[in-house]
Amino acid sequence: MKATRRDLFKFAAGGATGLLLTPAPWRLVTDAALWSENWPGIPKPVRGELRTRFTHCALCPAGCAVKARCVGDQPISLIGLPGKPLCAFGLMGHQLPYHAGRVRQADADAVRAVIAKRAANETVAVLDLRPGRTASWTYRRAMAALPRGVYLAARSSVPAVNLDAVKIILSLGVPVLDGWGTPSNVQQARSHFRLIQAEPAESRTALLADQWLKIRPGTELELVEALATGRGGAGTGLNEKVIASVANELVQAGALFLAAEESPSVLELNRKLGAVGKTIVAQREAPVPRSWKPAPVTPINSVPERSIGVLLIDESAADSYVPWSKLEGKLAPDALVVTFASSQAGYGRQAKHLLPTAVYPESTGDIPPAIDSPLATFRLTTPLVAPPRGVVNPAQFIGGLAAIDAADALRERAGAIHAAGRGSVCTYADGRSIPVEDIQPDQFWKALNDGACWIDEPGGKLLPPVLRASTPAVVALNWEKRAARGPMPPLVSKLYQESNLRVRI
Amino acid sequence: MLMFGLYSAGLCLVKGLNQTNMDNRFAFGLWIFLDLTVIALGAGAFFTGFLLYILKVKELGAVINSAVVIGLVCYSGAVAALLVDVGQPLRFWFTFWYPNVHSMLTEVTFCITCYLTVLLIEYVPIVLRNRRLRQVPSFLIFEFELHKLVYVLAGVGTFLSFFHQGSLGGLFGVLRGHPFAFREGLAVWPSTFFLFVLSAAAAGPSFILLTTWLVSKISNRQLVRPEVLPLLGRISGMLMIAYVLAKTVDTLIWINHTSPGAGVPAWQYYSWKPFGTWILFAEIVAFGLIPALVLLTPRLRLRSNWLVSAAALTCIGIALNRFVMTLQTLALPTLSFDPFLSYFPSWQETGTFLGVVGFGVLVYSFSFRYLNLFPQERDLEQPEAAPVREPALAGRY
Amino acid sequence: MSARSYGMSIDIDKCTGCGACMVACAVENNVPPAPEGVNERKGITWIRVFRLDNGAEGVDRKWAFLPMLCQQCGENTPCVSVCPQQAVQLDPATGIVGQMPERCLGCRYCMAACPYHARYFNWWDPSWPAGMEKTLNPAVAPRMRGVVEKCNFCHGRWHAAKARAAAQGRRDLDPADYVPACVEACPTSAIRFGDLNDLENAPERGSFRLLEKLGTGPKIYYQTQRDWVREIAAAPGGTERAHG
Amino acid sequence: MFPWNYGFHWGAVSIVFLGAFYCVLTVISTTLILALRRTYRSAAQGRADRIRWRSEFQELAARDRLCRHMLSGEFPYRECRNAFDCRRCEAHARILEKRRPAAVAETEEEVFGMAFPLDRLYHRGHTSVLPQPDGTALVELDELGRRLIGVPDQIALPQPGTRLRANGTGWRIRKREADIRVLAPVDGEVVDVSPARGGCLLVRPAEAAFDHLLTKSEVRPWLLREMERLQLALTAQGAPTLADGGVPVDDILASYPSADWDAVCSRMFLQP
Repeated sequence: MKATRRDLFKFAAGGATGLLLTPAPWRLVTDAALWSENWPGIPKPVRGELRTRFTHCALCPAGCAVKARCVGDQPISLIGLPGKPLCAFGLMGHQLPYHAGRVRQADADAVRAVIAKRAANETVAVLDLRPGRTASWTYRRAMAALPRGVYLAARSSVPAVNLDAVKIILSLGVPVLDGWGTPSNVQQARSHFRLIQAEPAESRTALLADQWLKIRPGTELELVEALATGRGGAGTGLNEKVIASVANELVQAGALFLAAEESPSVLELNRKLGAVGKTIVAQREAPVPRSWKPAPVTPINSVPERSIGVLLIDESAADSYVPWSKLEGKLAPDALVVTFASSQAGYGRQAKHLLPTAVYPESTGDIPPAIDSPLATFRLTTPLVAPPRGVVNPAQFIGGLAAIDAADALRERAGAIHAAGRGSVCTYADGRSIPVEDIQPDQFWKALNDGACWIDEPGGKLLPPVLRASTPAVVALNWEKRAARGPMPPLVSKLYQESNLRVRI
Repeated sequence: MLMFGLYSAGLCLVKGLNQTNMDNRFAFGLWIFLDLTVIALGAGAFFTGFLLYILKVKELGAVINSAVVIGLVCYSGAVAALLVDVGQPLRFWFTFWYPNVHSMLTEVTFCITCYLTVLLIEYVPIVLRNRRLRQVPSFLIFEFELHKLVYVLAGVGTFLSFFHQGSLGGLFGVLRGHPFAFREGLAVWPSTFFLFVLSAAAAGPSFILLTTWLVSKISNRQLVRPEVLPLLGRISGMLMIAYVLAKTVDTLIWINHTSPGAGVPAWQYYSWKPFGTWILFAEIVAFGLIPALVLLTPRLRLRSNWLVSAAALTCIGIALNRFVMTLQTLALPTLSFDPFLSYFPSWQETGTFLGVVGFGVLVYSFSFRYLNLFPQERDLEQPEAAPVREPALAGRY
Repeated sequence: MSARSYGMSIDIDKCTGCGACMVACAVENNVPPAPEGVNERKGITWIRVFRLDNGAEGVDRKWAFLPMLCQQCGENTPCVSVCPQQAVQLDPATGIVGQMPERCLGCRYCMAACPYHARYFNWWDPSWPAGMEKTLNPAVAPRMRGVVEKCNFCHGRWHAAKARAAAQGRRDLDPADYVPACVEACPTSAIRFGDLNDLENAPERGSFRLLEKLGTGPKIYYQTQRDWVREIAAAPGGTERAHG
Repeated sequence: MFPWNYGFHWGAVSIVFLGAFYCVLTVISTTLILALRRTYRSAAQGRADRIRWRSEFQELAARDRLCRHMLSGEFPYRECRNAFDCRRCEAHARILEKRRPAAVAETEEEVFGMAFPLDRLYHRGHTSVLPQPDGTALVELDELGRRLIGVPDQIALPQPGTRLRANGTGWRIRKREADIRVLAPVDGEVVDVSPARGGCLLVRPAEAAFDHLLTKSEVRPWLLREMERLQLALTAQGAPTLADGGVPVDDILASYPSADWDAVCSRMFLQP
């Protein structure tokens, strides 16, 4: 017994020492370390040839030019052009297709069949949340073709702002410094305009503005009245002195008014202050083919109650929203609501069907001129990555309802622009700017697809915007509102979650 | 409790440290605090050994075994907690492979591992003295021979302990980024280095005193001669008073020179509730000076309840000091625009903590049950029977 | 190549707190989006924009935004000396404090040492939504769980610039060739980057550094014309109007 | 850690630090190796028994280590320093010279009704030695020892020719759970063995010096002491005290079935 036990120990000890002399243990620890270095589940970034491609950011109406660094065909980072930087959200645009709440599958054909059946004898309405696109024109043509088609635009009249001429801005809750205009333009102009923000909430713009008028919620128009007439305004919660001094300032500087909701009185005041025609002008659109027969833009307020049988909402690119409460009343009792979106966040909650759409930078389309560009522009956003199977192109879908083939709409319009022969096209790859007449149509089209922007020539006087009846759209969303309503790239967690730079609403 | 501890630790190892409530500001939490405290309390092992084998204070032979076991328990517990605490436990050996000799943590790691081995070796004879094991002659002889060499180990242990106890203090003393903890010092070591050595040496005997008292209460047996505990108390008291004095001087220098030098007036630290100046007072006076004085007053020292409570106060004082050094340091903001943070350990952390404690208790009680931790115990058994008379031949002597 | 000392000068008054730098940084350096339930205390943002306010209430309240990143301390760098295994090193050639994640033990001692809280620990396994890993930057390796990481002035870009310089037979790299992602992305060009030894990058007069008195020699300089901002930013040790 | 590791640079600090580290390592390892070598050496020299006795003697409670001369009242208090081996004890030698021959000419002590014939010498491990005319000596358990064990379950006697060492293992007895090593009273060589009466050996002593064993007048006080210890051991087992004055029954175990006999015997046969 004793002997064996001792032998056992001897053996163990000898074995241990022997093992230490063999490379085995060292090898083992080294391997352990290596394993801990490429921990399971850590993706290996794909290497490959680096390429640069250009497109336009479709996240907001600013439509900034984008320079994409790609490995093969996969963009790995986006950046603006020199002097035309992107905002935080534009920088992560290439990751938008991977956002968590994305809807990918739906039975488009079934939905199409249902709509087609009802379209025969019911009112079909399209709600366009980003008017002025070629897609918008497709909708208008389709609605014109349908027996009882109605085209609803979130914003009826789209005024443009001539920032260069602006000396002072009084903004009624417009996020001037947070997702309103083209970041670079606003940034450059910021040095020469004074910003007065009238807003109940403590928004970023309010706190970065030169002056913040903390008014009571819903008293924007009262403030306008008070400024216009010099009377009243007690309801806003501001004292008369403040209002008087502001009014005084405005009169002297010939200020510009911006309103979150379009209203006649605001435009009226702008006109009174001489802003209209100088700093606030009519939005100009790029030429469209004469063959296109559009339906008129129907203001939502003038739609009869409970008349809409089928409501199609294009959320694939949304700059402004019509509150659901305003839409609800217009719907017939058994109305069919279909929304084209990539996530449930927006109207998806109320719609019966949600048809998944491609998101930037998968989608193909054009971006209407930015609010701060008085000149007409034409810019394409071209897919940097291929859209997943099963996504629907809203323009082609709705065009299809009226037997309109919208597949080539963009190209047709580009043709029309080229035919008009005005303006010039500046290509981003080489930064050159060529007059349209010096270049062939197909070169023009190719240039636009490789990242170029057509800009109308400055000539011609700036027309005052046509005033239409007010529409209840909520325009000019700041990024917090966008984040709440629409899809956002996963990395927004850096801004909203991992730091308290921004506050999710 | 042990199971729960293992489960929590397992969670932290498998799922990662997101299980804890630590964060980027509170990079250290309950565990580091635990380690520092436990190691300070475990200092009894080296200090008793030092006194007994190097300075030949024979009376301490009564508690040396118990001291060694306590030391072993504390250190192994601390190392276990550390292994859970680091993000990549598989890489523990990197510290030995690529040591950055300027880092206090390197020093700590090296010393603690060495000292743990020393403690293990010192523990071997105690184990081998078990009656059953002693039946094996080779064990018997080995124990005997090893015991003759134990003073060498005691010497090494003292050396190692001195350095890692100090380095543990250094850990925070060198944090230039935290004016609250940063101290200038002698040579390469900040003053906290020496303060920690002193405080650990002071706390060690107190903790042994405490455990001995506790064990004898629980087992209601008399384990050591009555004069031993007061002796421990006296040693602890003398060191404690020295520590308190040193600490006071250091604090004054810090308040008037070091901290303003870093651009922060010292009052600012204490403007953050709940860490008012009371914590400074508690640390130095309530849990420092008072027990020291009690332990140094012979009359009080001989009253066991005074003695024990003073020892307890000392231990609490040291724990408080470690708490201040670890958690308060991290809680205080350094930049003007970062907030004062508070931190509360998650149940996984607490579980691991309890697990370590449970492990300690288990090992100690097993050792107490099967090994002879208190050699004097046999001598102190009181015969309950009446002295034997011998009726037949009574009055013969 | 002559020894450089790269640094930044940040104009607080220009910063609008848009967060472009934070996003660009995360994109460039393959920092994953946060898992559920992560807050600003456990998140990973190599550069983080802090929000200061002047403490006033209502309409008088003003904001300032202060981008905070690793300050690349040049003198007795707190994190370098404490790392037990040389996972943090100050590169004498560039003055950049480098972090080696594959060497890091995850003891977080460096985080405790950093007065700027500019170091971040991987509390979670890095994970990207399905498909998003395709968008990772091949120049930077993602970090594993349980290690510390921080800003290194886009080291990948520095290597690339060196490679280009070498390819063109230049010994020195062209300043325009090496620009960190945050600098490139800043819409208001509030962040300037360069070799502090060069005259054009030398910090302007009146610019200050954070916690200068600690004597860690940070290489990030800040400017502001607003007194309250300077007062808050320059003051060490936390104030009541802390805004995390 | 090693000069060839990445990131290693020679510097005062690293040299000092690593130097210290390696010193510590060497010290620890040499200590261990030394201990092991000595272990093997002493094991080879078969000094196990001596060492065991030494360490066990240290383990004995102080009151079990009393000097025989204290028992016989020549010292007020004195603990034995030579592990009950009076042959090297100069104090013992001195006392023997001073001591006048014992007046009492009794042939037998009778303690608690146990007979301890004085023609033999007693070892404190409860063995007795009866020198034989032919120079050998008869070694067996004494009365108390025998009564403690009663009828042994099993006896392991050494082979004739085995060398015994004083205070080393004489023979082993199993009784109930108790495994008792009976300490050999003398150095010598076993000539003959018999299992009778709890085992007895015929031993040829190495030298005929028996003065480390108890004789004549020392026997009674020692035995009284032993009875005390026995009682203490029994009471420690929670057994009722010895029937006062009553002569212990023949088989003490039988009368204390509950007692942990291992503990009692180990106490009485001096093996903690």
